[in-house]
Amino acid sequence: MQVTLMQGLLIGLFAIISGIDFWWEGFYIFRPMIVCTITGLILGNITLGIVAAGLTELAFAGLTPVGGTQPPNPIMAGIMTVVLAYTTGKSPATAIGLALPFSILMQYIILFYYSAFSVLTKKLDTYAEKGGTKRFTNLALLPTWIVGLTYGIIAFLCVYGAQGPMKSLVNAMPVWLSHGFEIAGSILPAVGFGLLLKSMLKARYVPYLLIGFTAACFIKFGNLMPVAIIGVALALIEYNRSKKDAENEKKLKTAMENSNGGDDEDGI
Amino acid sequence: MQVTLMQGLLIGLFAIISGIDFWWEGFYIFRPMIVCTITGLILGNITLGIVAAGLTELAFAGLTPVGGTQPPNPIMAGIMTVVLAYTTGKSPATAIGLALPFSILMQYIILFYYSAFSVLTKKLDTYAEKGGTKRFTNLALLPTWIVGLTYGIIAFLCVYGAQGPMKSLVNAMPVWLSHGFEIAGSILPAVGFGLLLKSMLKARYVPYLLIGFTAACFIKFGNLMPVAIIGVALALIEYNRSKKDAENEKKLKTAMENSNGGDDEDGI
Amino acid sequence: MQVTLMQGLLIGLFAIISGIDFWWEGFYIFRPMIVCTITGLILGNITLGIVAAGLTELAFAGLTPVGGTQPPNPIMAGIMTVVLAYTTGKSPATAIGLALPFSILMQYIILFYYSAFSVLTKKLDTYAEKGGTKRFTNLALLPTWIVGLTYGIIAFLCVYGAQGPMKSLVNAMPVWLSHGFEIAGSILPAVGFGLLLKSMLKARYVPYLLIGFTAACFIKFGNLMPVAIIGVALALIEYNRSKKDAENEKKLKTAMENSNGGDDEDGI
Amino acid sequence: MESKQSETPTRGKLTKHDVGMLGIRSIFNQSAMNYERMQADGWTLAMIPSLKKIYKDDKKGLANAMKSNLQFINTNNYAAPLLMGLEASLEENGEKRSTIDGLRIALFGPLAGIGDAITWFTILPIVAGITASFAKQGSILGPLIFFLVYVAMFFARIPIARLGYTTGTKAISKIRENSAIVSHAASVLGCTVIGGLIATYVQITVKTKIPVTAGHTISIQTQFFDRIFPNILPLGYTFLLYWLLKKKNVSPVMLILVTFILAIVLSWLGVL
Amino acid sequence: MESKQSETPTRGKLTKHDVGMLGIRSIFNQSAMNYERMQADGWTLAMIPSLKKIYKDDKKGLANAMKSNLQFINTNNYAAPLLMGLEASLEENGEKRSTIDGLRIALFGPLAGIGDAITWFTILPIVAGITASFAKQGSILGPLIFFLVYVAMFFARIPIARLGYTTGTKAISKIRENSAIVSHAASVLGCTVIGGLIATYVQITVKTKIPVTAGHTISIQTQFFDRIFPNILPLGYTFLLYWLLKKKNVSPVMLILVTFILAIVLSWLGVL
Amino acid sequence: MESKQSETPTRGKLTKHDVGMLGIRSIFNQSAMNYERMQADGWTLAMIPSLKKIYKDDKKGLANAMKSNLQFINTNNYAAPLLMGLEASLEENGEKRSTIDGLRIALFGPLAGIGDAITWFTILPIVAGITASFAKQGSILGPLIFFLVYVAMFFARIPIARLGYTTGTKAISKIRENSAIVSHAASVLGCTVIGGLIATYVQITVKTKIPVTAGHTISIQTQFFDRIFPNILPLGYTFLLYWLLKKKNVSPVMLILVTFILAIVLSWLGVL
Ligand SMILES: OC[C@H]1O[C@H](O)[C@@H](O)[C@@H](O)[C@@H]1O
Ligand SMILES: OC[C@H]1O[C@H](O)[C@@H](O)[C@@H](O)[C@@H]1O
Ligand SMILES: OC[C@H]1O[C@H](O)[C@@H](O)[C@@H](O)[C@@H]1O
Repeated sequence: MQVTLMQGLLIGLFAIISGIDFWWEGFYIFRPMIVCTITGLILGNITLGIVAAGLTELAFAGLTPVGGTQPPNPIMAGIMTVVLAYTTGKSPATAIGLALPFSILMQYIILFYYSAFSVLTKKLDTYAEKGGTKRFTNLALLPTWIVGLTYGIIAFLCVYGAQGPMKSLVNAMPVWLSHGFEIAGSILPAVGFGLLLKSMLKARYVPYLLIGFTAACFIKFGNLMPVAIIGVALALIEYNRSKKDAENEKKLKTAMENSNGGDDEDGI
Repeated sequence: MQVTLMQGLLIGLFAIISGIDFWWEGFYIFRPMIVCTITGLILGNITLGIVAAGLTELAFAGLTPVGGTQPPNPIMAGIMTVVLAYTTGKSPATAIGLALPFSILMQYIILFYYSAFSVLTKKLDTYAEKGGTKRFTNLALLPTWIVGLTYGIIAFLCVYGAQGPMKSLVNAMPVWLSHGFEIAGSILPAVGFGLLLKSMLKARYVPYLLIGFTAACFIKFGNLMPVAIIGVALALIEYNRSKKDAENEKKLKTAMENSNGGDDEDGI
Repeated sequence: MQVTLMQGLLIGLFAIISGIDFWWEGFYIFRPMIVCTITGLILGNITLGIVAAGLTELAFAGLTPVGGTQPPNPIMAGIMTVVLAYTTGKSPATAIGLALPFSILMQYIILFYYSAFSVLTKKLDTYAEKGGTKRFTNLALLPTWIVGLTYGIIAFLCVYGAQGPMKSLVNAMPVWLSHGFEIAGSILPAVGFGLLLKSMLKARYVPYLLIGFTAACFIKFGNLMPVAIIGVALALIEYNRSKKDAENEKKLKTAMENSNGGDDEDGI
Repeated sequence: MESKQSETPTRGKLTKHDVGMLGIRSIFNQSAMNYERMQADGWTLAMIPSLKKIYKDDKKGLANAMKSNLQFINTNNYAAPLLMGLEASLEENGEKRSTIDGLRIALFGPLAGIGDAITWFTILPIVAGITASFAKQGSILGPLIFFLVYVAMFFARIPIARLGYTTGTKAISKIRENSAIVSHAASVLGCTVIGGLIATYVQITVKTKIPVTAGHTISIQTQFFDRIFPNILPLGYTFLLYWLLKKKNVSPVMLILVTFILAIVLSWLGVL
Repeated sequence: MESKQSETPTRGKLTKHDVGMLGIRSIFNQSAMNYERMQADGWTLAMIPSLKKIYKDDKKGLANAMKSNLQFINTNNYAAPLLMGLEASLEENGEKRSTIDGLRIALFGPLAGIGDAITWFTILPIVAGITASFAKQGSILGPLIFFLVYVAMFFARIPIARLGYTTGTKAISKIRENSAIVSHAASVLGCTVIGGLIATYVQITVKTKIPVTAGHTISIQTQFFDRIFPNILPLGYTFLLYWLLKKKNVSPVMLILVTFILAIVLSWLGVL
Repeated sequence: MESKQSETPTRGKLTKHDVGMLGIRSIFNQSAMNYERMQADGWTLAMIPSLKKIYKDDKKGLANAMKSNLQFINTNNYAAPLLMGLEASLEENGEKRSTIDGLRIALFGPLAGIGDAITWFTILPIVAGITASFAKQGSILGPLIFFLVYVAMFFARIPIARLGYTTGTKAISKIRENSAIVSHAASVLGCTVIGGLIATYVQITVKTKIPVTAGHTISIQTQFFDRIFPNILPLGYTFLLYWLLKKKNVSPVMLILVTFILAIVLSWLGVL
């Protein structure tokens, strides 16, 4: 099957919208569950879209942008999975693998933008210093429009403009390369967690990290709830304890102040 | 097989004894393990009684009166399981289901008594105020005799007096109704636990509730020992800690008192 | 197959070396993994040795000398497993069982030495009091040489000197006896743990013992890491807490000292 | 000390036998069970001989003690003798009424939680499980062992009562000081086990399946609730009841009734 | 108090509607995401109308506040409105700049950990898992439920912002006092869940097998690493990255690149 | 400080090489192992060169130190160099005898528990498990890796001793202050792992089956003990031994003998 120009344009438009949604993390229409469904709808085969939505969503379940990392792009993955299944007639499950390079291409572009947009910070500082809210707003929104446009163009090109070449490129990609990307995707969350730890981990929190890790290793369950609940319990215990400590310290301080202290040099 | 008058009377007598035992929670001869065995003995088929005892005891394992709730009655369940298996020739396993309505009937009666006996409290107050121990004793024991008698009558009627009608009533009961009772039985402990929590749960104990719940969800074991041992460990840790806190506070208080305090208004 | 005189002597020599290694717990060449391999090498069938090494090492995995206990001896077990498999042609797995009596024989001898060497302590005290480091050293090393020699002699005798009688003795041993030894081996660690607890367990550590025990009961894993990591987490939490307590107490002490205390008799 | 002596000039002393009998009498704890104040009447009944001996001719004091004991109480029946023994020792020693009543009220809840967990939810399933293995094969050993265990449990009330009494006698000053700590630790244990009880003994399983395509359905229970957290419905329902009991002052009978009706209706609808 | 009044004589007051709009505007949080200071620019953008209303004609104060908000921040996007609401209430009340900035900086890390665990690693897998069951069978219910959940999540930003705001307003003195405690408890929770995240979401599996004899091989993963501790490689790699980020000041982009190259090379070598 | 100087005017200083050699000499720790004071004699033997260098011509001090070292000690052999290094640094610094001896005595027990858990019960099973996979298929890699690991472990005694020494040198004042805290934390860890060890390494399985009817039997182990709590017999037996050792002062040899006899008799009776 072929993708028509109209279909290509519509998909490009949807890519702009969902691209901005992903950039903002707004309504989560950037997840494959929605992307695939809408793409299927545009291509006139919504059932294909929905089935692909289920499969692709699960495949991308662990691939998140936490801690400022970028996973393989879910929008391009969603779009191309449906498009490739539609054009090549392959099953959606196979199409997920074929769509991966497109997904990774977009991932790189966003990574590049993360670095590139750093150049705006100086200018924004100047505006802020002058309290120029109008110009600040315009400049701070600029990246969003750039990103949105990029999504539109890339999506249109991949879907419509370069159907033939893309197909052959996909077929030419060696297994070890795509497998490498796949692996990278499942290791990448480590960067995000490393960043989070950088801003949170102090020596006194190491025991809790160990407890969470060990609990997750040995409690077999489909989500993080059990670990989270253990964490809530431990946090509440610590909260009550610290509060009590704080009260005591206050009392102690009062006591120390009252004892009009000449020898205060011993106190810590 | 038919139940003779003599057998009916003997079962009634045993119902009085075990009924009072259940009311008092004394020797646990009210559990199906004993009730079925004795009923079997009276009916002259002790092996039937023992086999039914094993099955019914397990079926009623979780049905307890904790926190002042009333589960489906184990005595009537035990008696009727054996009697119905004996008279209808059905297997004990089937008979358990048929006995359920009798069990629930008795449950209701006890629930009614729980409410009804509230009327005695005023009178007992009066006796207590006058230190009238004799009259207090007599009145405080009255409910026991009423309950015992009720058990005897109901058991005799169900076993002997109303063999025929009971059988047809049992057969007429729709599945959804008996299934409904069954379900209610397995939800009812929640009331008991709610009552216990009402008298125990403060904000600072929430973490322990969560830990116990999560532990029980993921530790697969036939009884509550593992959770109880975790609870003991946590309680001991808290005990040692609180003791240390109390000592420190005492020291602190001494210190504050010694610092002959004019500015005490800051202390808490 | 027969063991030649030369081979017997070489095994005896190796028994001296690995015996001293076990006495000192130095290089762990006393473990069946090494003992079996070397014995196989000496007998000219290293593959047999290596295979036996894997099997015997696993069989002796839990048999350790912790807390000053003595397990069935791994050196004699290793040597005799290979020797018996070599001479009788039985499989290494069977030979492990046949080697057990030799292993237990050596265990007894070491147990005897543990008691016997107590006689040296008085003499060593005297040397120490006089600061006689030379004589102290010589005497303190004596047990090592005695033990080493014993290993050599016993090993040579069992391997070469008493091949025939040993074989018949082994065959005559009733199953319940060797099974009894086996059982004893798997209960014996309890003595070591009892000794450790004797020197560590106070009331306040009971909760941690319970947590470790329960965790190990329900976490299925091949080594103690999970429990150890939970232990590390708990120890760190307690460490941080105790440190905070100590600081507070220090402050409190300062406060109490400053309040030039006439009424100190109330303080604890 | 002097002030106490003058207050209670004639307090009697319980013998070891008296305290043992108190343990036996704890059997009366539920003799007048009712929804207004649960075991309070039976509790007082059990205490009467001890109180009489302690207060001797002090009619006023006895009446006072009886009245105070008639406050709402509901605890586990094997924990009751412990608390009774403790109370007896405090009464004997002439502690203040507020201390005695305070301690009883602080402890009955946690002791109920712990006691229920031990007796109803640990000992009973163990004994039932083991003896049922025998009984199901027709062996008399099943009911026999069961009976012997619970006879022993009954007579355990004697040493339990004595334990409560001696703890009280030996450590009255400590208890007064530590009552907050003991009740705190007991609550920690109690709440932990109640958490476990909720997960184990409350069972709600939704049967509804949503048809998605011809021949395919999706189970609300296994594919929805069980994926969020195991036993999430029991936890939720228990907390709903707790909230109704605590904040809305709904009576337990009401909740039992509603639970029954709900169960039957939902069974009829095929939801449960 | 007086000193504050004089300092900030004309602080404006936000209405309930303003705070709700602040929640909606929190959507701008990532509008200028970049590696230098992550969400700082978007964060400030979201805060602008609130700040303008609070500082009214105080141009100087507004400029000051905007500049302070332009410091590095990176938090979860559903936690952001909470923190924004909190900050707004502190600004409104004329708290010291150092208190406001200190609190924001102390909380964004823990809130990122907790928020990610809740939204990315608990809600998303639950919702994805459940709706995928529908979708895989072609039912439109799958994407529909998914969409509705996340629309609801979006509008939850409004009450979340209000929660942050009222917490701040009601409890400013408490928060100042307790900020250390709250951030401590939040870090405990955060670190526990990150421990769990590492075990669950970082996956490294060595494929290499060592041939020992003809026909027999030994797997490095299952017979070596898995016998030491489950997920030991993910833990080790995450700690390596943490160490590089914290002690060696390596940039995250660098680490992402290296991870990619490593993954591809090791895939090519057949190790991963 | 002055007072110390005058007390120990001539204390020598150990070089890095000396401390390394102390680590190597820790191999002598069990050279005269006996039931009266376990490793004490070997411990002293290992310490001799260090003590000689520290006390130089102070014959009296040396003799004193040697005698003090001859007190009962029994610790893990990889923890020994740590403790030896620590002790050496304290001796060198002229700490009070009571501080030195107190610290050694406080730490050897917890270190034994932790060290055993790490070396005997974690490293050994891991190494044995992995290398046995190779060996069972006849590969020389099995014994080879095993040997190399333990050679490395042996030489680890050098850095371990140095670690103990520098910890001591750098932190003598801290250690004196914190010794109670360190030993407390060590005991927490130690007791946790011993709890795990009991569950894992003590094995008692009752074989007796009770016949109930023709052809049907009930297993005491699986249908009785295992239903109460897993590993309840090992826990019980260990506590029995603990009690005998602690309260009844029974000697370990005695307990080993009794255990052996019991095991053989019960094997003969078919109980175990
Ligand atoms: O980890 C915190 C935070 O980091 C980035 O800013 C984004 O990926 C968010 O989705 C995430 O919540
Ligand atoms: O829950 C406490 C207590 O409640 C009721 O009084 C009875 O059902 C007892 O069996 C139970 O122990
Ligand atoms: O348990 C401490 C210690 O006890 C004995 O001394 C030896 O068996 C060592 O191997 C062990 O580490």
